[in-house]
Amino acid sequence: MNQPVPRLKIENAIKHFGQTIALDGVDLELMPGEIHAIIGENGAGKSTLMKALSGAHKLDTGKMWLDGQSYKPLSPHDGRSSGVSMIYQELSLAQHLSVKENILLGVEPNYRGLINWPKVKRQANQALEGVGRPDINLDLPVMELSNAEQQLVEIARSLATGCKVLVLDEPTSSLTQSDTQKLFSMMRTLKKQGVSILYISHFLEEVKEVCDNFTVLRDGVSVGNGSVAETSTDEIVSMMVGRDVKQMYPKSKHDVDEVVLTVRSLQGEHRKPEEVSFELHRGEVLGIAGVVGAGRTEMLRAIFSLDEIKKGDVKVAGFIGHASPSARWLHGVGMVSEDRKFEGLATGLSIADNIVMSSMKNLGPLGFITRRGLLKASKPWIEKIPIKCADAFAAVDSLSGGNQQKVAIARLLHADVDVMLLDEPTRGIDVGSKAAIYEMIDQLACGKYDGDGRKRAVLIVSSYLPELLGICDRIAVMCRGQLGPAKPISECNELQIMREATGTGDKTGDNS
Amino acid sequence: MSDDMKVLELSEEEQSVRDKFIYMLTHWFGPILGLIAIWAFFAITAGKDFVDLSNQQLIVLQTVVVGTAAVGATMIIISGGIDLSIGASIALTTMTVAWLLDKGYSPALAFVGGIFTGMLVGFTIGSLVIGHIGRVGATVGGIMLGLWIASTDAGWLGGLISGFILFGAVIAFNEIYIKRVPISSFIVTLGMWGALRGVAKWVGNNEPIYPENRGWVGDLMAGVPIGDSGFALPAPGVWIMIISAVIMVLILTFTKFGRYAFAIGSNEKTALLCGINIRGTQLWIYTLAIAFGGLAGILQFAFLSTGDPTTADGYELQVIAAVVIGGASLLGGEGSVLGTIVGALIMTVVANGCTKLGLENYVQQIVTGAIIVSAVGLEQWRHGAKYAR
Amino acid sequence: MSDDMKVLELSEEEQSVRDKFIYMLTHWFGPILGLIAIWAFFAITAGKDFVDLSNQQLIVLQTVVVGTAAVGATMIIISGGIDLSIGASIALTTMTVAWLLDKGYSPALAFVGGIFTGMLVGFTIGSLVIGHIGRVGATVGGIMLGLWIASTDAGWLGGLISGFILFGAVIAFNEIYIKRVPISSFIVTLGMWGALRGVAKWVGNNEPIYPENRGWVGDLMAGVPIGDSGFALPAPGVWIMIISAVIMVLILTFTKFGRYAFAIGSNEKTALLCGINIRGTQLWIYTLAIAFGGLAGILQFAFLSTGDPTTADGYELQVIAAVVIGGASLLGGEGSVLGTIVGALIMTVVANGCTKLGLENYVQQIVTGAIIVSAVGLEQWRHGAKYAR
Amino acid sequence: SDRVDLSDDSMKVQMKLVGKNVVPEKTIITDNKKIKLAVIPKGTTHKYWNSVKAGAEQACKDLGVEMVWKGPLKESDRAGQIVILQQFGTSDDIDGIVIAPLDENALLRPIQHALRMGKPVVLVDSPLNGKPGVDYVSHVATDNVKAGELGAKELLKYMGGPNKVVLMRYLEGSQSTLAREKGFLDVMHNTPGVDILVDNRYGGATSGEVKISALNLIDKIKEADGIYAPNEPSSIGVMLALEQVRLAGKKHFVGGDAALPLLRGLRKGEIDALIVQNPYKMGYEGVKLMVEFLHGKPVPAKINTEVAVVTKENIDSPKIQEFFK
Ligand SMILES: Nc1ncnc2c1ncn2[C@@H]1O[C@H](COP(=O)(O)OP(=O)(O)OP(=O)(O)O)[C@@H](O)[C@H]1O
Ligand SMILES: Nc1ncnc2c1ncn2[C@@H]1O[C@H](COP(=O)(O)OP(=O)(O)OP(=O)(O)O)[C@@H](O)[C@H]1O
Ligand SMILES: O[C@@H]1[C@@H](O)[C@H](O)OC[C@H]1O
Ligand SMILES: [Mg+2]
Ligand SMILES: [Mg+2]
Repeated sequence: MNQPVPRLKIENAIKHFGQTIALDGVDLELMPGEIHAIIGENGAGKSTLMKALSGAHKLDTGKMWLDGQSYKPLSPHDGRSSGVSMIYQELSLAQHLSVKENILLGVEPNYRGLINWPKVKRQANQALEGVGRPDINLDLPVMELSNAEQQLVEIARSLATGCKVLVLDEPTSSLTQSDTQKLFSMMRTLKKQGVSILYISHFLEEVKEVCDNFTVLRDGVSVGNGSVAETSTDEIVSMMVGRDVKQMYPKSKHDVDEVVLTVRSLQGEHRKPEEVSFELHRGEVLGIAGVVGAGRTEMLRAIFSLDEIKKGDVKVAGFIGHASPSARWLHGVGMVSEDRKFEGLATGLSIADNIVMSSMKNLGPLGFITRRGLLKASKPWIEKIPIKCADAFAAVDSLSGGNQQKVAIARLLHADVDVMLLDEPTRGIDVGSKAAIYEMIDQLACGKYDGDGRKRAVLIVSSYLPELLGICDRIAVMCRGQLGPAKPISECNELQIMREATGTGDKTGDNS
Repeated sequence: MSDDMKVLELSEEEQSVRDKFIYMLTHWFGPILGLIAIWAFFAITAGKDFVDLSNQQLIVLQTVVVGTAAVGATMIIISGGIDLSIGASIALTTMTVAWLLDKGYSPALAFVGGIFTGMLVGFTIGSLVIGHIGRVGATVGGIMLGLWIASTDAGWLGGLISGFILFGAVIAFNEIYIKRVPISSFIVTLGMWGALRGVAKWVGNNEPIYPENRGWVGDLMAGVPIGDSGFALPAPGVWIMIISAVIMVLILTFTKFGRYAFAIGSNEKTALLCGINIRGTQLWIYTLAIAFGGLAGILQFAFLSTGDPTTADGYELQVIAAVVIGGASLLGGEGSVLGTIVGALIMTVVANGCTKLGLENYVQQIVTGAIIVSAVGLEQWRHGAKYAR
Repeated sequence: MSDDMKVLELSEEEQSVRDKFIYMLTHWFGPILGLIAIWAFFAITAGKDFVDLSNQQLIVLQTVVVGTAAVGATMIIISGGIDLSIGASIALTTMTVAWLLDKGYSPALAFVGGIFTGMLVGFTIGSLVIGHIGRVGATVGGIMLGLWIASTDAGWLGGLISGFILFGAVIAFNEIYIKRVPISSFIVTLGMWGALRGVAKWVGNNEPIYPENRGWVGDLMAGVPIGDSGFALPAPGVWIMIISAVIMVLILTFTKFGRYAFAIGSNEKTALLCGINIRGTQLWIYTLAIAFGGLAGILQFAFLSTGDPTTADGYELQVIAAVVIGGASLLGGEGSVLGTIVGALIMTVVANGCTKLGLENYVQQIVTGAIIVSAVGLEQWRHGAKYAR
Repeated sequence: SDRVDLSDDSMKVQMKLVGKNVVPEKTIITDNKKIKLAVIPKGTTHKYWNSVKAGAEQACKDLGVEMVWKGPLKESDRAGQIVILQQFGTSDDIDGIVIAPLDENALLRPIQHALRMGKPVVLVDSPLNGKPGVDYVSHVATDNVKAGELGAKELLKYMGGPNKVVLMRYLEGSQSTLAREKGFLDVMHNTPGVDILVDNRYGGATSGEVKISALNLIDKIKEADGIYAPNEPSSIGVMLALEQVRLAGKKHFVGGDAALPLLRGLRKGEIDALIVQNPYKMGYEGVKLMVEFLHGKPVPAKINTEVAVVTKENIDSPKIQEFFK
């Protein structure tokens, strides 16, 4: 028979990290010009598999073939030169270097070591055109770009070097919708050129839109694969989770009580946010929608006193005036950051340490902190959320991306705050866990989460509209630093929110 | 112990043996193994002269000053900072202690004065690190102007008043115009490295101070003989170092403050997000840590019977070396007090052993350098490339 | 459907103001402004004596050694490393240059020997940083054993053979059993800090070397008088510093090697990922940078007419201070050669001005410390808390 | 020829040769008020240099001239001393320089250069590898070899004959103390029966460093009967080490210089004798010679300031007290 040679073949890939089994026999086949989705819960082994493919990890056992040739990358560089290019889940750019240098790092056109700058510029520009963003300034140091732009620069880099297999590990988790679309059209172009693409995402909608086939990983094993077109979303989900997720967005009845957070004419240090006002009640979930760069993160940071306030005030319960993050926690306010790598987690410390960091009360006798106290405080969250880990004292950086995010959420619950500020809380979290987290938020708001019946107030910023529409009581839209009125969920729909967010809709009156 | 909560990036084999005992071992097994190996080497080559009980006492005694200072420095390094001026702090402390004794104050007061000097230096460094440059400027400027005016006809009252006016003016200006500007501890203590020696010389008017009556402060580094037996108990200074280490272990392991030091060293932004008052904590870290430096200065004074502005030159790097050989990372977030003490002992053993072997100074310098590099190299080798760069 | 909601972004307005000129200004405007302010201060207080042309020449001359070394150190710091042993490297170089001249070799050979010394030190440090500890151990051990055997009855041949055998054995052992273990440059050069001085003393058998005939190498730090006019052209050493700076600017700006230094300092992982041979690049960074240290050592020799194993004590921190005052970040990824030279000048101006004012050493030490802290503090203030750690 | 006074003329002629006609015209100054001298010690860390400073200041007062005082921090910092010398060398209002060179070779060129810039130089304390009247004006110092010999003889006296001795050296490269160490060793080598246990250990620049060095040598010190140290820090360090191991007073010990703790040790019987110099006089004479030279008067090429042996017995005699100023 004359079967076509697969571009990539992986057979029985096994990888252990000490006791943790990350991969337990994965098989995969990828044809030239195929876009193949890898899906699975957090910690299923997706990133590990991709890292093994790119050369960043070495497989314990298992074989790989590239175009029929045995393939054993020794380093990411090795992988790259064999034609396997990877965009990692966590950004990896040289922050001080300019955009053009980052794009061509390692492959600069040069004459005997002397860099040909004009040519660098031309090639970098081409690569940016490839991702549909030639407007990004080539001379700017990368640290001045937004997250989304940095992500695009990274993608441009793998285009510039050329590849046979492109691996994208959750590339869209911080991309805007239009950038996502540009990315998709780029992927389709590459596909036409015969490049094979492995695509990891927790957004099944995206998978449906752009992928041909999929493989589902669960606990390090490939538990299913097939053609995207022939499989329904629900089927995929139940393959992932091992059961049916009946209700993605649970919604009990929320009765609102008194106002706990009042924001009046809040203006940030730099332009954003601009004259923002709103109120948040005990027992409600208020969503903030908006495009990336609208200033939602800045608003939360200002409320939480992480950034300076230029004008206006924030009133929490009875307190108005200058505050600090530590004071905010004392006021009963807690926050989850959108940037887990640089801000969210103390990498290097343990899971337990990270969870208790928000409140170190009652961790041992006489205010001292003991190992037992730490375990007692962190264990419940690890089990409840749940966080997939070896044990509570494992390093937080040994967790998968989604599980790291869950640690950040556990910290908020541990501190038992009244007002929760959540900035993209489900970024990188799998479908099943998302449902669990939505349920938790719902219970918190209506006072059924723990015994005391205390209702919490939740302010959630998200770029994923379905989740806002699914769990919020009211939604306000932010555009260019300005916040529109918070409308009851019954009056909201996707189209109208999109319009407001992009500033193309009608500007309605002031705030709630 | 201080590291109970610290976590390693587990290499693949290590994870399975994650049991507490082994865990502690992996943390300072390395340095201790190194110490034993080096000790054994000299015991074999230098013989009886080296293994003598009295020589062991000497080795411990000579570790005391660097060891006590390094106990404090461990906390600074864990929190992600560094102190390049600890040698100068020690010298300054010997001067204030000597000055107080020379003026006839009691040994107890001199002792307290020494620790206070360390705390003041620490407070200054801490203030600069967290960006209170204006506050420090106001204080120093006020004191300077006050002293100067006081030395003229205007007298003490004039000095006091004018000092306060300048202080107030600078503070006010500062509050109005200046934002807080944190400065890296490397830079702050690089500046302090010279400046504190300047201050030390100034205290003694460019001369060492030799106080006549030193009381018990002068005896802190002398062994306590048991009757006429010829044997002596370790000097009080040795106990001071041990107690310092124990206190620091307790602080780092069991208190919020100690855990905050780790958190800040591991990721300052996260610490801030989690409501840790990082600036306040840092201020206390430096104040407390360099209080141990003050203690080391008192011991150095006892060792010298002299207030010497030039003493302890180069101790800054010895102290850092001890902490790092002991397993700490200069990037912050990890370190062990016991490792630090072992690290300090390693360096003394090398110096002592080389002398016993009759090697020249320069050989000793080369060997010590090689040991610092190899100790850390070995440690790294065991851990994988964890601390690399 | 739902992903319609993933959204658009706003265009960045600030981007348009990113004009290269402004960018450069913000980069070393600060240090230059500082230099001018400090110069003006002394010009006003110390008067004619300070502003004299001959004094300006002196200031530049006295900047040359630290300045040249700092040009090299700039690259190391940009790449995220640090060199605590540059003072010792300079001392060692004065010794080898003096030794060569003393043995009657030509000035040209001594000059080359000096640079070679720097390169050798740099190569050793680089090897250790990138984890070739075994290679270095083999070389050093082999040379030592060889020299030792050679000094016995076995003679040179025996020495050579046994040296090679040890070398080979260690290398072989190394390749088989030892993984490459990178060590942080802080630790490596902390070890070298003492070890290189040991080597320097060893070269001179514990004594300085005073070569009789120094030839043109001895004149590198002397002004070149123009006839009998009393005026003199700047010493060749000044030109050497300037040329060094220009070369370094060119390397850092226009070559792959230079850009890789930035990339490694900015994000080592990314550099690795992009296929930059980081280990190889680092090896060359240290080798090249400390070759400039060798050059500085030659100039220091010319300044002293002496090979002095104890010279340049504390220069390591002066060099780092110059680089940092000049706008570099100790975290790597940024730095400017011109800023560095300005930083070095600032420190000389302070020392010179204080002397002209007749201030005591200790005042000068305090002032220099304050300037280092304020310079960096101001820089930070202008930049926002960008470099804050 | 060292002690030969040079006549006014020969001095000028020699200076002329070196200074390319720059020196003489400028050096003759008639108005004392205008004269300003720079005085540069080897270091600023010991009591010793403050005595030199006191002497120099007194001379300035007596003669009605001005001075500035500045030195490097440590006595091993050759480059630091040259830098200071150069800074004064370019100062218009400095007329002459009094310096204690911390290295006899390294400072030669800078001193010659200062002369070319019109600043004549008088040496104190330590020698320069040049010629008086050519490279420098004159030299005021202790006869250090003699001082070392004296130390050896005193030690032999107290030990009651040849025995085992330990020499604790001061610093690599310090000429004054090297000469003393040489003088000491000469005598010991020439005394049959003497066993020199240690002669190659440099203690270090500060008393703390010396104490550690001495403690590390403690076995040798225990074995020895007598110990010699050439100057202030080395003597203090050895004394501290002896106190530490409770050997103070049990070993014969001859030290150098008159710092406070050494005098106390002497009274307590921990030190047998101190060979002291007269730093105050060095400072005084150095300035005086410089001023005389600037006035065009003939000056001697070398002045040897005296040394004294201080013991418990004579410590309070007025003659000896003169040395402690
Ligand atoms: N360096 C490491 N050390 C120890 N365990 C690790 C390490 N890296 C990954 N793991 C573990 O391997 C498992 C698989 O992780 P991986 O990152 O591949 O998950 P993932 O499928 O990418 O999840 P996510 O969707 O959250 O990104 C997890 O249990 C994780 O904790
Ligand atoms: N630390 C920073 N440095 C520089 N620019 C920043 C920083 N943080 C945010 N910005 C910029 O400010 C703008 C507002 O960003 P912000 O993160 O508040 O938007 P957002 O609405 O929260 O969007 P996202 O969905 O990305 O969180 C963006 O253009 C971003 O690039
Ligand atoms: O030369 C000096 C010497 O005379 C004194 O005794 O001690 C310090 C020395 O440098
Ligand atoms: Mg992942
Ligand atoms: Mg955001």
